[in-house]
Amino acid sequence: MSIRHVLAITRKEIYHILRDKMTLILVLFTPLFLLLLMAYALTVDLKDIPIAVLDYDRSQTSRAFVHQITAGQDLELYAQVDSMNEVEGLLMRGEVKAVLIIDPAFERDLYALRGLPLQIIIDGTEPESGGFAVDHIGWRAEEYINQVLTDQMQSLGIQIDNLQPIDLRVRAWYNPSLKPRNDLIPGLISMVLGFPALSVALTLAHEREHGTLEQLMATPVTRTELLLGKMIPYIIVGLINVILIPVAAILWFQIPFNGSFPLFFGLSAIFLFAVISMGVLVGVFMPTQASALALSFLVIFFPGFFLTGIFFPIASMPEMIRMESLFLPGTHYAIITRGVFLTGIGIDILWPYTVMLFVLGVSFTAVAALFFRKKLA
Amino acid sequence: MVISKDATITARGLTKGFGDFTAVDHIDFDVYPGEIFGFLGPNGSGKTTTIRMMLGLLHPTEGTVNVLGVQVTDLPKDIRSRVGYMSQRFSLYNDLTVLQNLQFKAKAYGLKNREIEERIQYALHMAGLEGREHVKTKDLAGGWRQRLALSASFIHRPEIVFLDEPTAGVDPISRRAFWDLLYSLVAEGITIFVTTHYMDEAEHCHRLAFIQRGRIIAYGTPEDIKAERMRGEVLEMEPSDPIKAVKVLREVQTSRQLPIEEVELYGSLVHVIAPEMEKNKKAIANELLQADINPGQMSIIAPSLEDVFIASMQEFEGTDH
Amino acid sequence: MFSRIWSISIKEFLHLRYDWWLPAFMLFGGVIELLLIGWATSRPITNLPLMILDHDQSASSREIVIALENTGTFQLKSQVYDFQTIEAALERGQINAALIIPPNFGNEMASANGQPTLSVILNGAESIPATTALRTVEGIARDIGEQITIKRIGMKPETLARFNPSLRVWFNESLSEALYSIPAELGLMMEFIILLFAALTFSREKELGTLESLLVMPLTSLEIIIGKSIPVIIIGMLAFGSMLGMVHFVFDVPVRGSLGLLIILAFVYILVELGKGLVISVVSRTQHQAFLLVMLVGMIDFLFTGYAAPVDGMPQILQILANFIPAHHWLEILRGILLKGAGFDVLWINVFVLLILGVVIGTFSLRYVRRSLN
Amino acid sequence: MAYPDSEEVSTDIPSQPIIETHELTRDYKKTRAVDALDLSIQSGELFGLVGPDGAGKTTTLRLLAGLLNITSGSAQVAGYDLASQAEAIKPKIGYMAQEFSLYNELTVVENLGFFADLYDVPRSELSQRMDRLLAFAGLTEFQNRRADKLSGGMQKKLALASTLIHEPDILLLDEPTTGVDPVSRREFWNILTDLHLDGTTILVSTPYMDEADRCSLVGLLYAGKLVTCAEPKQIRAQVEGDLLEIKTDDWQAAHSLIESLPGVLEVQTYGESLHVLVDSADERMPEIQIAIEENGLTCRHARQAPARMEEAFISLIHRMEV
Repeated sequence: MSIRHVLAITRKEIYHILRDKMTLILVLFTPLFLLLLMAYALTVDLKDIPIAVLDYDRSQTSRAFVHQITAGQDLELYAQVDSMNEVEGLLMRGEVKAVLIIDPAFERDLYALRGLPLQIIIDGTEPESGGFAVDHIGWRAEEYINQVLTDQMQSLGIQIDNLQPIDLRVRAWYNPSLKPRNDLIPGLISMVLGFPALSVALTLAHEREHGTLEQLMATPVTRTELLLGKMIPYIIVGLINVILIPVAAILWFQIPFNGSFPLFFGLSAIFLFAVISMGVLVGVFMPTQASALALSFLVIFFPGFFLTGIFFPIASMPEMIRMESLFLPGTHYAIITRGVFLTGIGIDILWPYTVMLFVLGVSFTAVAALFFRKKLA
Repeated sequence: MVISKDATITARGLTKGFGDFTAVDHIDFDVYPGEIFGFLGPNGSGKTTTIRMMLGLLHPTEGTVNVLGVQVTDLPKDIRSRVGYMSQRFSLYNDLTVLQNLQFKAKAYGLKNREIEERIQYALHMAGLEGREHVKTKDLAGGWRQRLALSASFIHRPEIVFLDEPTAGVDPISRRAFWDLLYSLVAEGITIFVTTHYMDEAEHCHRLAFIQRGRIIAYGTPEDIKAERMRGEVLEMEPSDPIKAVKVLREVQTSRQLPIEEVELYGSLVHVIAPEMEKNKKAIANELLQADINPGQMSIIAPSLEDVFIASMQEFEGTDH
Repeated sequence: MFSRIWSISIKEFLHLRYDWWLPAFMLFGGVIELLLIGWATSRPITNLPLMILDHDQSASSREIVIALENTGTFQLKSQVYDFQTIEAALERGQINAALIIPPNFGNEMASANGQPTLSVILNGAESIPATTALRTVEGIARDIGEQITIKRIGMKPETLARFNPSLRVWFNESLSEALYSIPAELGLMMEFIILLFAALTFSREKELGTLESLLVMPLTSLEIIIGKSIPVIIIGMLAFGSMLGMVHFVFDVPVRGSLGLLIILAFVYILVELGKGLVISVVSRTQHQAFLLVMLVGMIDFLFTGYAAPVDGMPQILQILANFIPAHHWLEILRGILLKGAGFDVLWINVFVLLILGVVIGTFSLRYVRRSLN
Repeated sequence: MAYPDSEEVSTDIPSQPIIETHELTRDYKKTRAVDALDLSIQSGELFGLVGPDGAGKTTTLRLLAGLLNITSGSAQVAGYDLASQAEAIKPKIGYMAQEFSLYNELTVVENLGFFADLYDVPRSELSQRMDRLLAFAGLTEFQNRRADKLSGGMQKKLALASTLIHEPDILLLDEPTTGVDPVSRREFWNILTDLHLDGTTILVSTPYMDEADRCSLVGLLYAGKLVTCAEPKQIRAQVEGDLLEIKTDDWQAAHSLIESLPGVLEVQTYGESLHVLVDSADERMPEIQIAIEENGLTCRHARQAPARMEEAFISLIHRMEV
């Protein structure tokens, strides 16, 4: 294993990237650009959710109730309707995310303490906005009941400050406001850093398609040296992003960074080694660049996005898929990024994931080297 | 600007610049129907650029070129079906078989079904690939791939064919068979514009142009060019040690002891170009004998086009810049 | 004219036959991938690891533990005796939430105007499961709270129930995640398949040097483009059909609207994406560049399908931008027809915008492709 | 670099051949590309491999470069067994593939440097060796120019230089001068001749017969078999009869006329002249000239010419096919 061979191939590969403007920009800045875009796109602070109201009661109380519900900037009264087929049309066209139907006996039952006859219909195809509307209507309803009923309750000798006697004290560690962006972005770093793996798979197929591989095979360069030489430039590209991304995340998006940067940098290098060796494995088997992309799209990119626990907790996945996600470097790295960024934990806790990444990287490269025959046919 | 009416190709002041580098520098030439027109020059002298301009693939920065009476800015479709082209870089599909490549070309050039079968057989015969139609193109040897590309460019009965180094890497027998075939095609009125590095093939051309660094330096029939450019006569000999003989005679040339213009190795033979060869012949022989090289059989021959090509290339400040 | 176009399409199909990895991955691989991802992600969030520190050890505290267990959302870790275990587990990310029941919880529950408190600690490092855990605990707290109210103020349970608004969910009765996320995943797969094949059309020929001889043939660039596009359209439709079939039978995603309309609009959408792919394939000089662009464009579009987050929650500029992304409108159409049974009368805006985008992208790509081909 | 004197080439007793094959065979998809090849090449030989297209030239070179598995038979290259020690052979050989593609985005110097690293050329000698090679190949002026900006001839010379950077004992070149103009071809072969005189063993396949003439030994491959293997002079001698070079005003008509004349063994076209093989030059030359005049053609030039490799190749191949 001669370092000089590896460095020769690395230098050639770097020239290949540097000397072609568009490739350079695409290879270097796609991860960062995507992360910025996602960070903005994933800032889920729902407000002014459009709702419609169908008020059968039309009483003074019901009108006040509707006014109180749409007062804040959470919900916006999109339309006051007076028939069910109007409701259906609005929901069908998705113009409103929820519909509040007030029962004719609303005022009467409320004051007679017989209940708060309300009905909410939400658009099941957008559960988040729907759920958001239901929660807010519920809270407003509670406030309204307390205002209206407090004195009446006293007169009946009922000591009641609210219908929810249990005092639930909630604290969210590491992400107090539970803003999804704070943990999604560290998670996305593992997905976005998968991009260089794609390029490695392509460059191997490129050499094969252009006949330069035959030339390399005639030299004493060994298979492992060739593969490592190909991997290093893209690990470097990845590491550049490993520096740029946290800077953007912390400065631009004020994502809390409680861990140590050198640790994060080191662990990211190991992750890049693992995910890029996956790219090499794909590159070794695929005859053309197109098929190399197709396979890396199916094996690296897509699973890296869905199955590594960024959007969907792995614990809730079926057993078989939980096993599969163990083979994805992204799974372990997502835990590392979140751990370093939010929880601020150190190597003493993260070492199992680091070891796992290293094992994955070494085994992928070994298999790739094994199957990368130095023979044309 | 007079465009000769019956010429298939007319180029007037044709120029193409890439940034500050002028690949083709104001060239004029005409090519007539039923003629093999040779376009010769070292690598990088503008041959391929000129062909690309005639195909409408590149737009000239100055001057014009007419193909089949149409000014070539963007070859209209109907003209293109009367033109054949074989590019220098192999441009058939490696992953398709021989037959599939030919079928695609035939259909793409809009041949009718009954014609397609006949023309494919013709092309297979021309390439000598009958019986091997189902072989993948990438599995063919270099020379065979070249012959396939060659026959593919004739499949749609073009009136004019541009061949960019058609026989590069093809063995001598098939090269000759190919040129015999070109002759039979030209007899039917097809016009052929060909570039080649085989100077013996260039002799087959009816008219030629030598191009050097984008400029035409010689133009006419092989005989005109030889007569015009070749001042001395050619002495051919088979010395015992050809390589050493060339060295010795080059020293004589540089030291101007004898008016030798050119000394060149031709395989195991040596060609010496000098004026009044009868008189200088003996002196040249003595020079070799002094360096104990036996000059072997010596005879004064008519200059071949290769002698002329090399002499004129050397004359224009050496080679390859 | 048509025979020439068809000859190019046949050639493209032959390429696919020889490089069969590509169609195999994109079609079968695509469907299997969607199956895998659908199976993994479109299911309710369940068995989140939870730790409970019960200082009270009373009947009512055990009642809460059992209630939490029955929700299925949690997977209760072994019994915990001190706060340090919880702290360590949270740090290691081994649990998503922890519940602490204070010592006198039982008595507070029993006494007339007691103030029972519960405290929940959530692992904010994973906000999505944390929010789900919070919602579930809140649900349990509200149920138990209602029982107390009934006891304390002697209100009949059914009247108390009538104080909670009754909820009805349209178009996705069981609020199954599958009906929500699968259409977006299907849209993503489809778009990547089309963009990839479209980007491949010219970039490969340019790189391998065969484009020149194609341009010399008596084919207008339009004929070349159509010839090369037909296989992509066929593959796109095949991919759409097989994936739709799979999700319908495996995840029983309903087709409540008109299938015919869906297929026609799928065809329109494919043409629009094809236009984008063609521009990518001509803009990039090498296949490497083309594929990186495909990834980039594909990811950007995916963000606007509302998969990761609803478009309404996005910043204003992005919401406006979403209107210019064909994929966004396609998802509206896809969800509209599949889940809402919406017809043309409802979806005409999206269809109209998609058509405009199609025409714009189409003319731009045609002109751009033709200009750069000559 | 001074041209060494040709006398130095050692012609002492033939030592162990540097390349030796025993019934080397390679099958490729139903066809036998190389068929039981027995080749023996001494060190310092400039061995030309010629043959019709598809005769197995490229496959042979790829086998010897260790790029293809051997179907059967065996071979020793530079003292190593090809089957088991292919990797050990590689530092000893310089291989130039038929479609040798340099790295376009690298400059001349960078391409050389790249291969120098792969072949472990000691750093101390690198710059001195590179300058010598650049001068040798006439590329000194263009050392910082990108490979794709060089002309065809210069690219081939750079490709050759890349295979020479580690001063290999053996050079395996697969049609190195295809598509190169006559002037650059001659320069290229002057370089090869100097290397040959320096003692480097060169095995080169070529479609150009004049290049085969410049080899010290020529092997003719036909359908994967080695048909003849001898010095160019001996191969040229295998041409039966004498060669007449005849120029007429219409070579096509003259071609069919002469073919039918008595004593004419073979007629080949070469440029606009005809190369006619006859049993005896003195007897047949006058007969042919008369026949040409009688048939209304003018004979502009007729002489007895030395048989060249091209004629030898064509007649040998015809003999194989008849």
